[in-house]
Amino acid sequence: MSDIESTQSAPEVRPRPMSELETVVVRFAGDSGDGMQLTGTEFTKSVALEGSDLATFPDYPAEIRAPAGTLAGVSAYQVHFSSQEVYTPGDQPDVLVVMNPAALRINLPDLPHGGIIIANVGSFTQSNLEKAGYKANPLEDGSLSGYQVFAIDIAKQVALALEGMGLTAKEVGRCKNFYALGLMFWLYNHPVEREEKSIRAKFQKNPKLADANIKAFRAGYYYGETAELFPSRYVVPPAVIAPGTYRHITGNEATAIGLVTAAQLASLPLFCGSYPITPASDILHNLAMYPNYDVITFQAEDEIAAITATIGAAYAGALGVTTTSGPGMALKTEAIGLAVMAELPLVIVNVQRGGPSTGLPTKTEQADLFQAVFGRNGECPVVVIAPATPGDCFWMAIEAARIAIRHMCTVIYLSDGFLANGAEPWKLPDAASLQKIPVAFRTDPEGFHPYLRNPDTLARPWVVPGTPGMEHRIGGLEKEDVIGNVSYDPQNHEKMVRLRAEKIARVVHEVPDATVYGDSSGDLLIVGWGSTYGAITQAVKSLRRRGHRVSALHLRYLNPMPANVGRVLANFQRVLVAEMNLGQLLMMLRAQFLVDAVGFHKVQGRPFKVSELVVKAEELLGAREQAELCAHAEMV
Amino acid sequence: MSDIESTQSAPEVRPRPMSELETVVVRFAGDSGDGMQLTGTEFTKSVALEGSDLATFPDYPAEIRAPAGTLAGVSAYQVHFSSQEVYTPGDQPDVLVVMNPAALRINLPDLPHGGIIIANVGSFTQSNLEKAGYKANPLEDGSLSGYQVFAIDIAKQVALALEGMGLTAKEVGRCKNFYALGLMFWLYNHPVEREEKSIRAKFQKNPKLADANIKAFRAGYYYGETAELFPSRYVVPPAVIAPGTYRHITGNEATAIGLVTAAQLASLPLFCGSYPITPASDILHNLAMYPNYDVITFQAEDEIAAITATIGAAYAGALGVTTTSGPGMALKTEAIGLAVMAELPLVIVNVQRGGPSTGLPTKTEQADLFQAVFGRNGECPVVVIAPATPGDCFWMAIEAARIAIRHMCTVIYLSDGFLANGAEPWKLPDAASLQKIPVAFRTDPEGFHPYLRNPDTLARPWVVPGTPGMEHRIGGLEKEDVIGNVSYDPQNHEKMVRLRAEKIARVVHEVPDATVYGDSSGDLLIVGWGSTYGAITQAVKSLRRRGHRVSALHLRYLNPMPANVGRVLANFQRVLVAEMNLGQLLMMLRAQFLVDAVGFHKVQGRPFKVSELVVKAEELLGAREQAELCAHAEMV
Amino acid sequence: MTMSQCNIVQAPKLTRKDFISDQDVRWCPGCGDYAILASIQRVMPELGVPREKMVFVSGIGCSSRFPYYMNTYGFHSIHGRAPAVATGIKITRPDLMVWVVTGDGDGLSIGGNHLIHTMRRNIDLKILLFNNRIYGLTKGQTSPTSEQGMKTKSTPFGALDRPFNPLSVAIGSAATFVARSIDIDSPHLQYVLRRAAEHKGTAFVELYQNCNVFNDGTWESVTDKDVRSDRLLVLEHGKPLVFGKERKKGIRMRPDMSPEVVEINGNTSGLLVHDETRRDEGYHFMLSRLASPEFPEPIGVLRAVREPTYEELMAEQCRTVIQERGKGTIEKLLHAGETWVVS
Amino acid sequence: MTMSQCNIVQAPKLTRKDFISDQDVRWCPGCGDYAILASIQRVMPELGVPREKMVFVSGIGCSSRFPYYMNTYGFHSIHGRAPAVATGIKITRPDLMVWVVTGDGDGLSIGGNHLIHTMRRNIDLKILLFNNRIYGLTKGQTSPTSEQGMKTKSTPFGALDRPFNPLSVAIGSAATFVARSIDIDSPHLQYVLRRAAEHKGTAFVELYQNCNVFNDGTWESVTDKDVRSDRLLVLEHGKPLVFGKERKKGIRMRPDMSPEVVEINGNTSGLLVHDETRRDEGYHFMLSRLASPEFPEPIGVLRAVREPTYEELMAEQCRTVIQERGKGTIEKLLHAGETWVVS
Ligand SMILES: Cc1ncc(C[n+]2csc(CCOP(=O)(O)OP(=O)(O)O)c2C)c(N)n1
Ligand SMILES: Cc1ncc(C[n+]2csc(CCOP(=O)(O)OP(=O)(O)O)c2C)c(N)n1
Ligand code: SF4
Ligand code: SF4
Ligand SMILES: [Mg+2]
Ligand SMILES: [Mg+2]
Repeated sequence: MSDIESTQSAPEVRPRPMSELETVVVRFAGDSGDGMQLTGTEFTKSVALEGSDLATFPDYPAEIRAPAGTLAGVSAYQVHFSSQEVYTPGDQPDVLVVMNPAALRINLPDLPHGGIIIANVGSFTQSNLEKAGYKANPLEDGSLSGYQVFAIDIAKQVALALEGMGLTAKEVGRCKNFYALGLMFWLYNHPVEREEKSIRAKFQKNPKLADANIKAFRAGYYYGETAELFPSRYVVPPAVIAPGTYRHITGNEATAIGLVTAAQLASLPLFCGSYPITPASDILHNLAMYPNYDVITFQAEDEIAAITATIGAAYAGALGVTTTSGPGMALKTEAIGLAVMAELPLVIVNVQRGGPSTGLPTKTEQADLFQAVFGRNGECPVVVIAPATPGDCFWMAIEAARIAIRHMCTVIYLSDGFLANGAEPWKLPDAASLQKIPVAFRTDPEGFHPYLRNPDTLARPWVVPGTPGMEHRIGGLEKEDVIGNVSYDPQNHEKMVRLRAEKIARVVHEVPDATVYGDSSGDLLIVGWGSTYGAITQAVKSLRRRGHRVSALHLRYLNPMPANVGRVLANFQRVLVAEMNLGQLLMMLRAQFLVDAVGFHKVQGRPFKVSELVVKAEELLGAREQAELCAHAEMV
Repeated sequence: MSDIESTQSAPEVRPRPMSELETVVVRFAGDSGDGMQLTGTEFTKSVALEGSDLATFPDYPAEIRAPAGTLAGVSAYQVHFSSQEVYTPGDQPDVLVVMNPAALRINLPDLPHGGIIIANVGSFTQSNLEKAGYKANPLEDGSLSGYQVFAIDIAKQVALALEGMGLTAKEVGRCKNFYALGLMFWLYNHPVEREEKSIRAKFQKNPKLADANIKAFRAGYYYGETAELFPSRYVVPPAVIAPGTYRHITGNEATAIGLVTAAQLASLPLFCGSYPITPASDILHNLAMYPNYDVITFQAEDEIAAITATIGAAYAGALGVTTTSGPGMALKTEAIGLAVMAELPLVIVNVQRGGPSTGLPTKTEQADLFQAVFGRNGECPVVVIAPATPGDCFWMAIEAARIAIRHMCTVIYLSDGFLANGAEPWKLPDAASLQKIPVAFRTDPEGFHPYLRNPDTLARPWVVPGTPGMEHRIGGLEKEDVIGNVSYDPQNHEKMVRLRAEKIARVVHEVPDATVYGDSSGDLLIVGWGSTYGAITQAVKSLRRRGHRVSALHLRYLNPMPANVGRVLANFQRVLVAEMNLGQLLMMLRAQFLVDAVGFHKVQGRPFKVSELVVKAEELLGAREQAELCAHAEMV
Repeated sequence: MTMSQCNIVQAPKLTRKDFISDQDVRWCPGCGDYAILASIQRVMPELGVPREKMVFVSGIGCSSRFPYYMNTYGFHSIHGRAPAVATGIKITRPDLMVWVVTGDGDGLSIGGNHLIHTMRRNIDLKILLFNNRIYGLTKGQTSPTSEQGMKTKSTPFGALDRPFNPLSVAIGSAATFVARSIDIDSPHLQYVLRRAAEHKGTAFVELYQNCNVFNDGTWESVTDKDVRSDRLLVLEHGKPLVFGKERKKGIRMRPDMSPEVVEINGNTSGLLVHDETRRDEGYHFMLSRLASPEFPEPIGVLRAVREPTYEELMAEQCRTVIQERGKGTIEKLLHAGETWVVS
Repeated sequence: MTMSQCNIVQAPKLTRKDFISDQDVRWCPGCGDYAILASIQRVMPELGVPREKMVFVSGIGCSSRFPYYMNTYGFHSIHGRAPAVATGIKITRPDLMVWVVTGDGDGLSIGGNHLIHTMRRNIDLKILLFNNRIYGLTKGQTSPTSEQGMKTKSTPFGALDRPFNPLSVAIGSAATFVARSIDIDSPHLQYVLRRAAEHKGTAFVELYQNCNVFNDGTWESVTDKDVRSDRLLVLEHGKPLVFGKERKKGIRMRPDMSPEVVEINGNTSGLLVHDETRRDEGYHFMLSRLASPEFPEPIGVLRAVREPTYEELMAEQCRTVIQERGKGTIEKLLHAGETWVVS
């Protein structure tokens, strides 16, 4: 085996001042080809193993591989870690690692003054500077004087470190990212052995590359140690984290394994009919790994075939799931109507992205809520839920399946690009403690009718083909109540329309009351849903620290909403609905509760920053306080 | 030519008492094969020519031809005519003509006690009675004692009348409807010559059949005269109708010629990409008649191809229109996003039918409003308008085109099954008085950018391929403001999302204020949209006659709504939103104006009856009056 | 729920009546659909498949009302999507026998893509396309099989589109079973249905069907009693391509690979000999193109080739993965990948 | 706005540069799309069509970014719908030359139906299908042309579906022009493009394209320098089907109408002679099925048959109706049908 293996002990390091930090945000940025996503995940893994709480945000370009060095090709990965609870990937980086001028150009605006820049100086060539639109070299023209800049010629360093290994220049170039990683390991005092093992495992099939990357990694680490560029190393003490086994999980992974878990809990095969689309495809890719879990993945010719095949599978007795994003969701519209008429269980996963139309395919947004709740012909009610964090995707996926099966209805599950690709450390649940999902296929022909209803849930019986004596026909035409024959009777139609609505409304009985973060009354309630959970919670925490009477209400159930929402809203002077759209939940709340809520909208393909929310809230509170003052003045 | 021609003068009739009536509602009902639709339209034409105001409601079965004599095969046609203004086809018939037992069975519930039944007694055979689910013959078992029943063996009478003409039994059978028509002509004292000419024109290609039908028609007329069954004849004096040239028009016809007119007014070719679907197909059929009007109709392979071809045509410089109904609308969802991104003019006609899914394909409903306003991925705003009457379809079709062209936007035009097939006498506008629709294709390359905007409307320039020096690229990805290049810039995205929203919002400047029917303040405002106009207006008229302080507000513009809606709502104690859905406009009004409006919903595939609205309104008013009394009591 | 192979158990002997549902048949009197329904209800009992193991899936159209009339499981889905719905059913439950009933509009217009992809995948479905060359249910618009120039409600001055040949589309999509029959020829239709039922893989069957209301007589010029023996080529496996009232005409291939009609006198040598099972689709495709009046139109089984079905391959893949990795459990699923312990 | 015939005016002499837009090309370095772009930009100036009369329409995919790079009118529409968008453009404005650029996923998966209907209608569009047998833009899932068993992100244990042959699908849909070329063979590609441009009616061109990121080398086994003369059959109208390094192999037809490869020694008699213009599609279909390793794969023009285009028929119909009824006016429109006067 390789020569490195034998020297796997930690390199000796001279002591250097070590400062303790509560919270750090590091962003790696470089060309798509620079391996920033890998660097980010590796660093994150180590951060997790060091016991920090954390959250991450990968941000990659729409192009597969934009031309090297261009602004369009910049890829970034941000990790926020702390000894305190972490809710978001961080508003702004403390440390920005940039592998080329384009990465600097794109990311600099986010760096606060005084922030650290680690720049791969060798890539600041004339040609790269031009591609990034720089007239002069920012590392030299003094324009970065407000920051702590560490310019390192990584390429050269790596080349030196790997000399004599017989690698091609291209292969050497590919190791740069591990050099940067090594430097970060040194800076934040992470142990190197573990990472070296990890690198070796990653390049299992090519031990030579493994050696090279390990060498580059070490070179970076040693550089920190020896170059004495950095005045100090940092350490982030471990957070207080619930004991248990953890893994790193993205929203898409959590959604996938949540769905598989649900199927196992229901003892049903899982059928996923899907058509690839960013940022949902990974759920399909993940599910495709599990044929040994009774998972059938069917990559259909389009989204319409994907959902209709899934409806067929649900009819045939599978847990039917179809996964997609905005434009694909649009194509499923007609078939959702069929699912609603057929009253079969169906889970639809929409990983929202920037719209309308093709929009911003790789960016996040929350603008498909209206579509989920209202976007069909006819009165066509479905359940709509939304996970709040990557880890919550697991739980909400199970919840989606549970509701769909129990109520024989369609459940739309709204994830988004931010959840999909964002990762967090996730505590594995105890498999044995997970509640089974009861499934009762009806097999008794006695008194059977296809549209008989369970008196509690109004669900109709699930009878799968192959069951003797219960042959029957279903379809998209209006059905006669109970009997299920085609019916054009006017009264029957109204009855069925209302029954279908009532069936969905009754799901509220199993929806837990929404909990308020903060006090149950106050001056301001910030309402959110989906992936804004972290940012809103963090913002409310800050606002409360600053003494404001602010609370947060986060909705994971959008239709029907938890029963207590109206009451909660009524306890606050003002209601602010923060969404990554132009006010969709806002409209629903206003209509339902006649509350004069206002909206805070951000539609930039990027999540809220905590600071943005804080500013907005204080603006409202200020206005309020001012208004109060005025009112007072008048009264006097 | 035939022997009848020579004796074309009016048959001599003995005088009979003649009562004057203000209003009459006649319903013809029979088997699909009985020609009731034809009978209805012929009678209606004559009614119009007699100077009555009128409205009609054809109601035919979903099956092409259900088995003869079954309930599923019953077809009906109702006409309401009056010397007063007529707003609806009438809640209930005064006279019910039934050609078989099934027709009686289905329609009897609508007949008020004391109403007239004219029954084709010969068809009340054992087998037909069974098919209709009758145990005994209702004409004989006394169950119709509350009505005035006139049983006539029409088949036999017709057979007698046509004896010796050498017709087959089938041909003879086919003349029954004209016998019924003749009877009605006698009863309401209509002139026969005109109708005879009309019949002859209708059967131009087959003079023998023309003769036969004319004979049957006369036989019916003479029967009324001679049989002395009816105590009286009736006459409805002419209504006060604006002078002008009139024609009979259905909503679908009016939509079609409105669109052609709009294209002519804009001097553009009209491109209609469509896929057949009930109840919208007739618009396509109509448009297909006009290649000599620069109309291109393209029957696509599906609704997606229909709309995307239409978008292509709009891009190429046509007035692009796509027509469909609910399920087809659902399929167009994704492409609407593209149209919104491309900012090209596009008119989408959705003739709503009973939903969800395939639903009640031949019945009417208003449950696609949510879909029109909210039903897409991303923030994807479009203009939504809805005609109020069949004749209004002409005007609103022009309006749709005008807005789409002026604002370079998508306009969804919501008709419904009731408007589509319902007919009314329509006063032809003066062609010369119609306002041109200005179209300014940009041809000047100087300073051109594809997403430059008109400062008033925010519309971008319409540049058609073929224009030299202005080659550019558009598409569904987010566009850079002004420049139009693909842009992933976060701030740009938000700007564009807001610009697209603002562009649609600004349409309000050309939306006329909504007018209130009745006083501008009062106890109750009934709000409606689309085809409920007639019923609501009639109901408010009645309520006001009864002394209630009730007004009506009818919205033909749903998004954006007229600027004065909020003010109007605020002037009424209570607001009732009457819709053929579960409360879609209701939700929009509550959200937008925070008004505690309540809904009145009917989802039966049938329009509102005036009486239903009156009852509901009085219930609300009663509750209110009671509440006021209580409040009073407390204060005292 | 297992994904077992289609397993036709010995069912109690069924009769035609067992397959008639309690629903009133709602086609126009005289519609060709009645004859097809009757033939299918006759064939079903012979297949030895219990009623509950049969599913009829359809889209929207007159033809697509079919499932209501069969006393089996049935799904009247949405326009054009029946092959996709059926695919989901069949993949989930390979033990079911799944029939698709569709029309020329439903199957070839809005549903064309699903149809060709189903055939490409070789899902074991039996697809019956009722071709009346018109949209019946929506009252008479042009369909993708309507003849060019045909006047319909949507084409009052004549259709501009050239028609599809459904059999050519099927062979172009690599269908493993392709056949054609006629509504009113019950014995032949029953034969073709039986063959479709026997085939493993997608069986595509075009049925000439008369819509006596909106396109009456559309097939008369080939199917009429008087002309049919000259206008139809009845295919039989292993037999030369012979037709005509006195069976005096045959089909031969020219050296340039084009077909021609020749007169024969008892001697059929030199004629093409029908082979359903050939792998090279060129011959089958040529057959599909034979069209009146130049050629007789082929009926019967054009192509019947055994290839692994999608479900078979899926089952095999599933077995392999289970062999390699074992059956999954929630425990294993959760603990996959890198984990760490916080204590 | 008139619906005039395509009229290629004498434009000032254009060069390749005129067709290069100001947009940065954003494909992965090494992608086969670059070569295709370069060839197209070379051919365009030769067509004598002014830039502004050209429209490139695409769907979604790497290939579908194509219009951005052409300095003509361009529409980057939505996934699979380019043929329909292009149809609307061409029908409205027959004077424009409309190109469609699509991928194996865009054109054959989600967009398969529009593609076959466009060919059926014979709309005068030039359709270029970049076939890399993978979904590039979404980072490597199986496409309808991926080989069975291929491992991709969505099929980690191997694809179960059988692939489409795009040429067979086209011929099955009665396309009037069907051709194939290769990204890296610029002279041949340019020839095929020129032929497609000249054809009146739908021209369908499959381009073998390498995706060096997600499916690198997918065509190598037929297009590699070393093997291509043995693995490719270069079609030339009127010439016998000969191939091989020393042109010593030919394709002959067996008496049962199946093709076979034979060794020849200068004597090409008995070989099939290529005829693009034959009306009977059997021969063209046979060609489309020739596949490696058993046969060489044909490149060049398989089929080029002149039939009236949809737009031509439409224009003719329009003329006839105008002749019969006169040009319409709003006045006439309103007063059609029965009217009455109230005074
Ligand atoms: C999405 C959608 N578009 C259109 C329709 C209307 N529609 C119902 S059936 C049909 C065509 C049926 O033709 P075909 O499949 O040939 O069946 P046939 O009635 O001739 O048996 C159409 C266009 C629909 N139901 N759904
Ligand atoms: C409605 C919809 N579904 C899915 C997608 C995602 N998507 C974009 S491109 C593509 C496939 C592209 O494959 P191909 O046409 O072969 O193009 P290539 O990238 O290989 O050139 C998919 C699935 C989309 N944009 N829209
Ligand atoms: S319309 Fe035609 S196809 Fe439909 S039921 Fe009637 S005859 Fe049959
Ligand atoms: S992913 Fe493949 S097809 Fe797409 S640009 Fe890169 S190399 Fe080309
Ligand atoms: Mg049909
Ligand atoms: Mg591809």
